Amino acid sequence: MSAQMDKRRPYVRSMNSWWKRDPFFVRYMVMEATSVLVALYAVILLVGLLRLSQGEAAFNGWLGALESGPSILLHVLILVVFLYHLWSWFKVMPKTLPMIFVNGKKLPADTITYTGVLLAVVVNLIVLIILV
Amino acid sequence: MADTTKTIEIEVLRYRPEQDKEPFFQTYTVPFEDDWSVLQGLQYIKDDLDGTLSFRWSCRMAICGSCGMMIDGKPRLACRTFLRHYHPNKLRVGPLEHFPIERDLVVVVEDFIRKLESIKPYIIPKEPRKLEQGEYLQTPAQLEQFRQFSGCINCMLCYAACPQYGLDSKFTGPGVLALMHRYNADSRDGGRGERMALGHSEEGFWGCTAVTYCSEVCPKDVDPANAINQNKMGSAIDYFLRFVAPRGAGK
Amino acid sequence: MTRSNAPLVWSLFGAGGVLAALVGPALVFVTGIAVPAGILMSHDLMSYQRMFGFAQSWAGKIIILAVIVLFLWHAALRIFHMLHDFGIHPGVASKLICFGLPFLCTVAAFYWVLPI
Amino acid sequence: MEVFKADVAIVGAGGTGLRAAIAVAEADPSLKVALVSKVYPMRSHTVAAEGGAAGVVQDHDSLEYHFNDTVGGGDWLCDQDVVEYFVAHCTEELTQLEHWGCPWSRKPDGHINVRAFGGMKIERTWFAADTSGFHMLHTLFQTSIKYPSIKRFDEYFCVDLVVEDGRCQGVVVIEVATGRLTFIQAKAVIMATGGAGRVFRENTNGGIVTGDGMALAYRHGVPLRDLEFMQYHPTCMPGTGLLFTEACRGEGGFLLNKDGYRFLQDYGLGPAEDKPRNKYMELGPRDRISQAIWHEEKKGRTISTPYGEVVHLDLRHLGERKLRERLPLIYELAEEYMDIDPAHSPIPVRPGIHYTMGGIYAKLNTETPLPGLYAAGECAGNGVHGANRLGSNSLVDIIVFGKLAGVEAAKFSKSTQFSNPAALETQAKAVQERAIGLVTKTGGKEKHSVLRREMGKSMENGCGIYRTAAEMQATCDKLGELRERYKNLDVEDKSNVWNNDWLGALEVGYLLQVAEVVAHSALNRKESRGAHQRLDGYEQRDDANYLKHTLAYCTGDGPPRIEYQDVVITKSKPGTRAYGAAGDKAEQERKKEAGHG
Ligand SMILES: Cc1cc2nc3c(=O)[nH]c(=O)nc-3n(C[C@H](O)[C@H](O)[C@H](O)COP(=O)(O)OP(=O)(O)OC[C@H]3O[C@@H](n4cnc5c(N)ncnc54)[C@H](O)[C@@H]3O)c2cc1C
Ligand code: SF4
Ligand code: F3S
Ligand code: FES
Repeated sequence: MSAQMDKRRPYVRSMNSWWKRDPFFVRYMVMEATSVLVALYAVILLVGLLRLSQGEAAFNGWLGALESGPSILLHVLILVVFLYHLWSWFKVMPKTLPMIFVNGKKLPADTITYTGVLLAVVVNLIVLIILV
Repeated sequence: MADTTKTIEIEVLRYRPEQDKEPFFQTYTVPFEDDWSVLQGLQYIKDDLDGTLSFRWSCRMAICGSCGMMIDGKPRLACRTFLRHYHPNKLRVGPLEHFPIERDLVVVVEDFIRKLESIKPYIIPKEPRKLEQGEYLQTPAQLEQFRQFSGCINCMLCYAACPQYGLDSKFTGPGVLALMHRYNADSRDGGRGERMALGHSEEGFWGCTAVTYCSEVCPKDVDPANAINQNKMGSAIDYFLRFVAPRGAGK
Repeated sequence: MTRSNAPLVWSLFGAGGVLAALVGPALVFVTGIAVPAGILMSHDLMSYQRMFGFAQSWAGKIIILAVIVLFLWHAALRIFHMLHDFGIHPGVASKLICFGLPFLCTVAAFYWVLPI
Repeated sequence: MEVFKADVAIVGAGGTGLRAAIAVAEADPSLKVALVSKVYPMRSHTVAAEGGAAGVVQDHDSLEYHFNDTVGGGDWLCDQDVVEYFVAHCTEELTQLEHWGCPWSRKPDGHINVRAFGGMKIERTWFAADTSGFHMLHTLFQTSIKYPSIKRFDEYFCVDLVVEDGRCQGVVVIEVATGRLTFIQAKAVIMATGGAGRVFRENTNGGIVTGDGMALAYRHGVPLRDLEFMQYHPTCMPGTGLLFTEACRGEGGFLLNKDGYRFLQDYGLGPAEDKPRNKYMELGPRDRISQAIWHEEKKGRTISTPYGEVVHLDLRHLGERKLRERLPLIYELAEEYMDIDPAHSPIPVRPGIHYTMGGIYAKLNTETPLPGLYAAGECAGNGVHGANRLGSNSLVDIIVFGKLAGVEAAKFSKSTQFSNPAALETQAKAVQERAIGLVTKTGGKEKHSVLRREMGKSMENGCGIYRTAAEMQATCDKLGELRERYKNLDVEDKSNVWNNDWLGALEVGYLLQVAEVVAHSALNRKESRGAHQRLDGYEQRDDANYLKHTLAYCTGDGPPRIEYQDVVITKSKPGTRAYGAAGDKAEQERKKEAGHG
């Protein structure tokens, strides 16, 4: 009977470009991809730090580079990415917190997301105000 | 029965291991009523057009978990998805993603079952209790801590949704990890320590990258993404606490 | 089951993610757009003197390190996952790139900021 | 052919089979259990049960009340010794499930909560929202994983029993994934294959509820008992037959006719009050309510839809919040399947076949007349439900008698030896050839889907809520014809891997046999009792002639031979079965009488 066993021939599908299959995955990948610009921004700051430690001339060179058109454009892009990060971070937040019960009812995911977003907006504004 | 005037084209992924080298789409034209589910469409095909089409089903009411399949690319229960939502377009039906295809719309689920068995999905009593002592007391609030996670019908839609499972099937996956959390979170249970070795591993919570599509497709609002990700913080704390207090919490 | 070491990077990832959401947009706006372009804010805000003074204080050092290091590690884990998602499975090479580089940058950041 | 040796083989892994398997494992861990199911255990139809399971817990309730409700509800066709055992063990078994983790709904103080159910005098139905069966099944399945002695055969389809030396010694099964047959040699076999609701067209049952175990036992000479009693559930979704649980009414739902009138008050179930009252109105028993709907239809007071006449199940006054909390599945069914928001519109419903009261003849201790064969759960006719089962009695039936079957089969298997496999294997091989022959045979003309449809329709015509001799006879004739046509079957799919065209054909074979027993048992019972109601001069219960169980025996290739057997009466003399105010009166009179006597 083992001959019959061989008739079972499970077919395994490929995972190639799986992330194109569903808009949900595309959104997920975009969220993951924000990291590239986050990393870039961190590196820009790191270079700034290096320049700072090397003295005024070096630092001013770095500042100068920041003032260039392409740099400003790049930072606009980075800003957009950070804003998307902000949104997507709190969108996922309800999944990462233990369930919260208020008066015996589970706190809805949206409430958590919007509270988070609101908090982030406020903190960002405070940072801005302090800096100005 | 009402007059049947509408028809819809259903493209079904066929694969018969004894004769087909690889899967292909076959199109059937199905007359339908407005309240027909995709499952009813498939049953029509099986009964009236092509008896060789294989798929799993039983309850027809979204509770037995048999009829999960990809419907226009989304993991769904065929018995709870309605043809009218696709008409007048055609509709594509395929077996659940990320599982090997056994035949037609039937996938091999042994891996899922093995995983389910591996997490000790039963009460390991905190305090043993005799039947004569009656039930354990459990307040509605304590019940709420795990009730949602106990609603899993093992339909595996979340597995078809989770790319991490698709990329590496060693990952225990959303549904089963939610079940693990269900027992850990039950006030009657004291078995968390025994289950967490898996939880702390790469095959456990850490195999998840928080894609969260699993929760999106779950037909029973189990929210497996939450069951997994709310455990990451605890698992991380435990990771570091180990060094401070080697016989620390939860093992 | 072997215990995953993921919590090491994951903790930094999480902290970085929170920080990036809470202060990231404001920082990017100030350091990359407003100050350089002179919109709403003056160039002075990021003058060498101010920045140097800032980096001299302990609070300043901590803030600088937190932002750079945590942002980096936040990104590192995601990039690591992305490689995996594109079918490059976690191996020595991808770990070296994803975690080795941020580690070097972290060391460098400390090395540069502490003497200031 | 592959042979697997087990001390106990269990066919069916629904609530019954799983509970039995655990019982064997707990009785003696050295006993090897083979647990066979044609679907993964958690797909078994126990999963669909919504409302709950009965067990006496409240102080003002008693076993005697539960006994009286069950026996009266069964129109005195229950074997009272069986019912006594049953009610005495319900609560203990439900508590056992609680200990195993079943998420029963709770009261604020942490104790089990209970709800009202039709035909029950006191609230005693344990529930887990409206997915009680789902939670019971998953709890049992997951708990069974703890026991290494239980070897599961998931997606193995049982094609026959092997009987030798006058005792049942195993089963032959098909592995669905490969089409390969295996002989499971066993010292004892438990049938736990569930009901046969699929002999009818419009029903609440899953596609797998095809009476397989009943037909298999029947073929081997075990009589099927009381199969004419097929329960109609009054509140089903038109068309699909999907169930709206009785708990809808337990929570306070109303049944309205087309004039918005609570018509049950016209059928001896009144008076109508706003609050649900046990055994009154909507909380009357299923047979009575289904019959009332039938009468309303005849009076032209129902609502016409493309799927036939309906009445309204009105839950609006319960409010969305309560509905979402207590009846979430019902809410979802109405919204998704019918596009109706039950908090704002009434739900159209009509009666559909729901439960098989009869089944494989088994005694109190679950043994059948065939030594080594046990039967429990919905496939068994052990006399606990009589002529009409009360809602929430079945989910306890399956665990109380599932456990008992496990204990008894374990005992039996220890008292006996494996016999020489050679003789058994010859038999098993013959079974294999027959099963495979069904596929390989060519030249047939009949499609099993066609036979199934004709059967379902004919059963509805002849064996519906009300029956007449002429219609039943027509159905018997039709079923005889289908039996002949089945011989000329053509199975389209000839492959081995996951060939459920083949399994479907086998199932239709089982269905046809069971249907024939239902129809002939019905035709022969010349009275009206419980779910068996006649309109042709036998409208009354006839205790003189028919306070008896029907036993249907297989006669080979022909209709069954019908015999009768006395009902076991211990303490409840057959009385008038009345509900509503009339029921209270009848009970008072009975008490008075008992006081005098
Ligand atoms: C919609 C619905 C709602 C209900 N609600 C309630 C309720 O609220 N309260 C209540 O008390 N009762 C209720 N019932 C009734 C109750 O659920 C059933 O009577 C009970 O679950 C039957 O359990 P079982 O274990 O006997 O059979 P099932 O759960 O049907 O299991 C049968 C098993 O046998 C296996 N099997 C069958 N044939 C074969 C074969 N040939 N080979 C291998 N395996 C086979 C199947 O795979 C399955 O595992 C409800 C029923 C339905 C349909
Ligand atoms: S978690 Fe949801 S999607 Fe996953 S198996 Fe369970 S019910 Fe299905
Ligand atoms: S989709 Fe997969 S990656 Fe995690 S959140 Fe869900 S398990
Ligand atoms: S048939 Fe049971 S879930 Fe669809």
